[in-house]
Amino acid sequence: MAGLGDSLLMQQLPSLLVAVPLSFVPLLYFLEKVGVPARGAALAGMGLCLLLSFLPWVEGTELPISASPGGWGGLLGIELLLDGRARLFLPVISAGVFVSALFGTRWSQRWPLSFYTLVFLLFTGANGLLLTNDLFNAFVFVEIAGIATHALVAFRGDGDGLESAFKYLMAAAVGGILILWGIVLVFTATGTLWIPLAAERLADAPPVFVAGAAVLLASGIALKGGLVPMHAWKADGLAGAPSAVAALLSGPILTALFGFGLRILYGLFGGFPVMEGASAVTGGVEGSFGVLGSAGEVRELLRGMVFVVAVSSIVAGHVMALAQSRMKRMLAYSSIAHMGYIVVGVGAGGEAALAAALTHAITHAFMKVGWFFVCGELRRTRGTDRIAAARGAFREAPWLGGAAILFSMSLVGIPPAAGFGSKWVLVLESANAGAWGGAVAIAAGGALALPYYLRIVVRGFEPGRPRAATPVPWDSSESPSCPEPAAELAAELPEGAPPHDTTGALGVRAVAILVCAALILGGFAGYGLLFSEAFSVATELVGSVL
Amino acid sequence: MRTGWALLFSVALVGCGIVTLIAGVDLDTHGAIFDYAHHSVQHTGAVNVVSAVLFDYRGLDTLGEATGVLATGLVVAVLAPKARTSMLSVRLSLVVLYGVALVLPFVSVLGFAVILFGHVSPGGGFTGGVVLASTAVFFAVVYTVGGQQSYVLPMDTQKRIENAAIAAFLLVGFGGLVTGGAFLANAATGIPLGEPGSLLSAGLIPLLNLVAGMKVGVGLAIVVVCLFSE
Amino acid sequence: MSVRLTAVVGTVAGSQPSGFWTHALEAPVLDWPGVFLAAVFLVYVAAAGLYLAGTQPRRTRGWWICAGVHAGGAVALPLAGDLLTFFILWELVTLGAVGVLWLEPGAPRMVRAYLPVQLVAAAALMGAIGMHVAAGGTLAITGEGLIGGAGLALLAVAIKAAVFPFHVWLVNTYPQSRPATAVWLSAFGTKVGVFALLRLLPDSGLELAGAIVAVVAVIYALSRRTLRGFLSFHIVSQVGFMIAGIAALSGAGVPGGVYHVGNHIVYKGLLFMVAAVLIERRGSENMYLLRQGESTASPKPAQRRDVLLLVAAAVGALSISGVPPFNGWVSKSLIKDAVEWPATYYLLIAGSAGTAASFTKFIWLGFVSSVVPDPLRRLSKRRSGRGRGKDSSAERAGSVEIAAGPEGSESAESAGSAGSAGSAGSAGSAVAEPAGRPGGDIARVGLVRGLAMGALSLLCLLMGLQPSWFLPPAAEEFEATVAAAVSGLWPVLLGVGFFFLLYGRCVPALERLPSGEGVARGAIAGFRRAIRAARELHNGDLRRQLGWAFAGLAAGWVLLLVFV
Amino acid sequence: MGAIIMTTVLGLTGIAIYGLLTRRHLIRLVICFNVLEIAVLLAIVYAGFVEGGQAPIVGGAEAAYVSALPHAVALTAIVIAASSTALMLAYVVRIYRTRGSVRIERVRRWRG
Repeated sequence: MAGLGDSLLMQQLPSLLVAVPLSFVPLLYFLEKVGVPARGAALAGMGLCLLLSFLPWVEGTELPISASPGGWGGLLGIELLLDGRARLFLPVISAGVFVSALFGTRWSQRWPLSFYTLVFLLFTGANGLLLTNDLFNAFVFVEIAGIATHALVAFRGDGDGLESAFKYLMAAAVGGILILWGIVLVFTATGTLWIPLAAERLADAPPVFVAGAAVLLASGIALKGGLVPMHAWKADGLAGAPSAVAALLSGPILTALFGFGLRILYGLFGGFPVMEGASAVTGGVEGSFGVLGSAGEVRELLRGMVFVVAVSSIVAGHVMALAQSRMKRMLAYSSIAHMGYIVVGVGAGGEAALAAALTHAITHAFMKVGWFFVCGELRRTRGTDRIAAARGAFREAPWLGGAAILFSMSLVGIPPAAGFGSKWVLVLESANAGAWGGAVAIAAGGALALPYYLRIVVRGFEPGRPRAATPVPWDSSESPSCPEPAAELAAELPEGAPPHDTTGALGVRAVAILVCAALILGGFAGYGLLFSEAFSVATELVGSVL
Repeated sequence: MRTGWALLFSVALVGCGIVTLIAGVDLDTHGAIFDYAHHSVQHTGAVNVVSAVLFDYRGLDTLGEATGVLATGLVVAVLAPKARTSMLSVRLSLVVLYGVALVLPFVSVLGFAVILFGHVSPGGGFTGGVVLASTAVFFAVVYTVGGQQSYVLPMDTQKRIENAAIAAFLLVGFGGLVTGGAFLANAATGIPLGEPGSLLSAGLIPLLNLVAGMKVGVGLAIVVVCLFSE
Repeated sequence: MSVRLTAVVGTVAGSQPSGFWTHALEAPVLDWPGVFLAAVFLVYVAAAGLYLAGTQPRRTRGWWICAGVHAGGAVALPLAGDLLTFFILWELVTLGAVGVLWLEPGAPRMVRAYLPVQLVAAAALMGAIGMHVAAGGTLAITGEGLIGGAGLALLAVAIKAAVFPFHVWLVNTYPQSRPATAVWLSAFGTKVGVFALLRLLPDSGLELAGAIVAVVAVIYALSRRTLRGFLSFHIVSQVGFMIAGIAALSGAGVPGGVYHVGNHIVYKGLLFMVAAVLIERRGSENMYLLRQGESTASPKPAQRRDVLLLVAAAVGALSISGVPPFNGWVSKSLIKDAVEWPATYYLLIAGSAGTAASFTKFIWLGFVSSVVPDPLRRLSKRRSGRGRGKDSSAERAGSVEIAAGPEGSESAESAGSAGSAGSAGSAGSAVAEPAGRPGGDIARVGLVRGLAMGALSLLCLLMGLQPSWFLPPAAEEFEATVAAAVSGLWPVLLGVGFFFLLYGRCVPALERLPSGEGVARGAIAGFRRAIRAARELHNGDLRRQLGWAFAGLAAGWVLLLVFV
Repeated sequence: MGAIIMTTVLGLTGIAIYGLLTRRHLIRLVICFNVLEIAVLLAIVYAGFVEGGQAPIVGGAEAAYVSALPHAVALTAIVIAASSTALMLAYVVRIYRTRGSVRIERVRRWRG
């Protein structure tokens, strides 16, 4: 691999990471016109993108890699910046999309071209969101990812999916507008959209302006990410989505959004000042939050707000998840809680806490993706994602049960799975930083979380099947109250499309689930690796801002 | 949501906005923005600075939004049942039919003109694309008879154009990458920028304008016509 | 010496090892309490495994895996050298027990009683470790305990060790599981909690509290009707002794307390084994019906085997009561010598007396007579209370049913689990249920089970006769003097006297003791209501969802503007 | 000039938020969203405004131009908003087909 680091490929890697997934959008179309099946081509393309996303990890790569489409640089044009944070998250996004696409074979059977086109658009959006160093470009990518995602949610075309898609779209669109408002305020105050320059000029801006921009950007990201009190749409938005799409939404999209949030927080506002006691080498970070109040009380207010949001997300997420009878809704609420965990780590300040938050974001992506796959398998065999219907499912497919147990352990934070490590460090670090509420909430979160996962696992291992356990065609609606145009849809089914998927694709889905399981187990074994990387990345991130 | 609460929240947010704006009343943003107008001609050869910004400086944004339209068209086409419309089965009078027939060619030409001269005069790919889309919409509204949808172009061709436009955009991008050292590079590829103000100037911008115009025109046409046919 | 796991991984990655593992993994601590306890756990695993091997129905592979995880975590936990390992093993103990309980008949109820509190304990432990680190502590276990988060650690220990107000999970799970399963479970969980007290909070100063727990729990134990409910409360009581010993300030307290932990594992395991055999053979778990069942169901009991069982039961009873040559005497004497305050001392004496009284009851009801001796009542002859020999069995069973406290009524709920007073009573007769009733255990190989019990009995004797083999050499030598024997014996005599003279008089009062169930039920109901309210708030209205978002935005913005 | 535009922006925002929170008709929600978007677009375009500036078509003579960047950004934002709106309308139409009404009560099946 000698010389790779200086090659054009590496220099332009950020552009390629956006352009290559995008180029598969027309490519798939034309390939299908000449008879190449979309699914194979799409999986090959995703494999290529996965390879690309690992390139920054090649020995000797010098980060950050900055590329600018058009070659104009950040001031005139758009800068894409591949820094340590992006290097950490890129493979997560790519792998998440790849396994989701593997798992989504069920969807690909009906409209393979549209499905994979939208997945590639989502992929583009997520990668771009992670890489871009330009405020408005970030808005464009967040909207592309959003459009692709809720389009996928609506894909099934039945009433429940549409309701979910509509709610999702309204929330995401309003979130996008809030982000755009924040961008406008920053632009008005600084005259640039390039984040580093804006951060520089923001230091001289009126504090009221900075406060408004910070609040609007934070609210927009929180609304898209689903933090209390902006979380209410999330379970509704995910409940009607196909499992593979829900996995895409909770894995890659949330990860990219978190990456974007970090760039805004650290790149634009200089990050939270490090709290007393947090292990930080760099000392206090003086960013634009310094404009807000030199006395420090505003910062403490900001931090207090962040902790309130985080702790209430944890509590509300877990409590609501306990109350659910459907798996997807339960998992969606659990995502809210886990976003709360991550925000605690971010708010605590300090490198170790930030690194813990980063690693938790990664592990959360994989364990949530894995759980959604399990949910999808259950829905395939049982025709519904009701928890009560899972009875006996794991008895029939013990490997699925094993994977479910593993994912649950990881989400709750029980030792042999990867989720434990990040949770452990989050508790230690947030306590270390004096964020008692956050530490206690994270520690207690597991106590709230275990029962609802255990409920499914136990139900799955119980003998017997639920009543009316015949697998139903995937496009029939479960809701008797909707006069569903199922017949209408069925009439449009292309010739030869099976009413519901046969066991032929089971192997692929099993591979998808087992990949996630292996990642989670391996994540624990390789925790030193993962964590030390995250740690150094966080150091670099904080250091590069200074 | 009760009216009182809604009023409270909207008033509170507007109040925050007022405070923010009052604080920023003496901000001089314009001085801080990069002065594209005095550099774009040397940089890109385009007289229309907005086009220069859209298709050269910030080409990635444009590419992104074009794909957004593509995604929208895709979903709307999937969600909408095809070739059935109840909304457009109204019979229109002869005056309308002939009037539109008279106007449509001019509108199309206008659309192409706006696209092709986008780098030297007000207009550009988006604007022209919307004009083109409007011709398709006119056509669909007026010439749909008896619930049977009619198109300027067959749906399949429209999709092909749409995808070809994205592909062309990307090809220009990759071409810039190979020859000019940056994705979507324009002048850096060595392409002659021509004399500013002439039709064949501004390097690749006219090409991208055309591509984007096609893309937006076809994409919006698909979206609107599909929504009609619901 | 710390095991630098990351050093290996980090070299592969070409990066500096840092963070998660490096300061986390320490070499095991091989001090006396840890090694002693691990060894006793190991011996007990062998004995209980032997016992279970002689039990029908055979446990499934999943059951054994869970049981193995439970016991394995407990064996390794005393040796843990750092808090991370300690926490992981603690979790394994909990999860193994959860798995075992799930695979029992009547599982949901038991798990509901067990899991939530244990999760709270785990969370509290995690929080305590976090606060300890935040206060500047390292993750290594040094013997000085936590320097921060003592309150949370105390909560975790109290729950895990089933200290009195937190004992509900214990008395609602062990008596409900199958008899042989209780044999396995009884040894590990609570002892882990007590050991955590030693490791995390060596200076807790809970001497008096432990003694109070010992007395209160023994009073509850005296009032129990079901055999394993009775034994379970005795676990709580003995945990009180252990805590008093470990928290005692003078030197011999810690060895005494830890030795008591080891002793207790052995003799309480033995007693649970005896209880399992009794339940199986007599077909009832109601202590008052043990003799009755025998007379009708099996007219000709195998006398020789019964005698052996009696011997095992007697060894266990004598050990737990602290009668001189047995092991309980040694550890109890050590503890009593170590405590500082007279009040603690006399409370412990009272606890010993109560223990002796209740185990006299155990032997009496199990092997001698089904009637509680009540000289006062026999004199007055005014009331024909329950438990009188002249009543017909049906009447007695009925009165048992009526007077059954929370324990009895819950047993009735969990019909189908191991034999219970309620089900026997509602049947209207004291005739033993068929030996092969669902959920019960029956002997497969009597010899194997006898072997297990015999081994534990011998161990009881050995630990009592040769304490110096087990106690640390540095600790104060225990001297088996006549004075020590007398001081061990007199509370026992007091207890035996209490049983024969006063117990029958006290039973009605004892059985009216309040139980903590109401609090737990109230907490659950409150939680349910909170969840319902939260669901009401999330009513799926899009406008409400957006409204919350705008409200959050407005609140944050206004707050910020006010401060800026 | 600035005061008028800013008043318009704020007024539109207030109206849009109020409408989003109170209207029951889904199409009206879509309209409110559009009004919100238009307010932002106005603010964006105004950010590049300069008193007496010409449209940014470079002529021969040296002159003051309004900044082109906000214009380009606004164009992009418009297209994105149009995409979102089109999708919303498609969903509304579809919801009307499956649920028989476009009242907001009809999209409350997911709850709790």
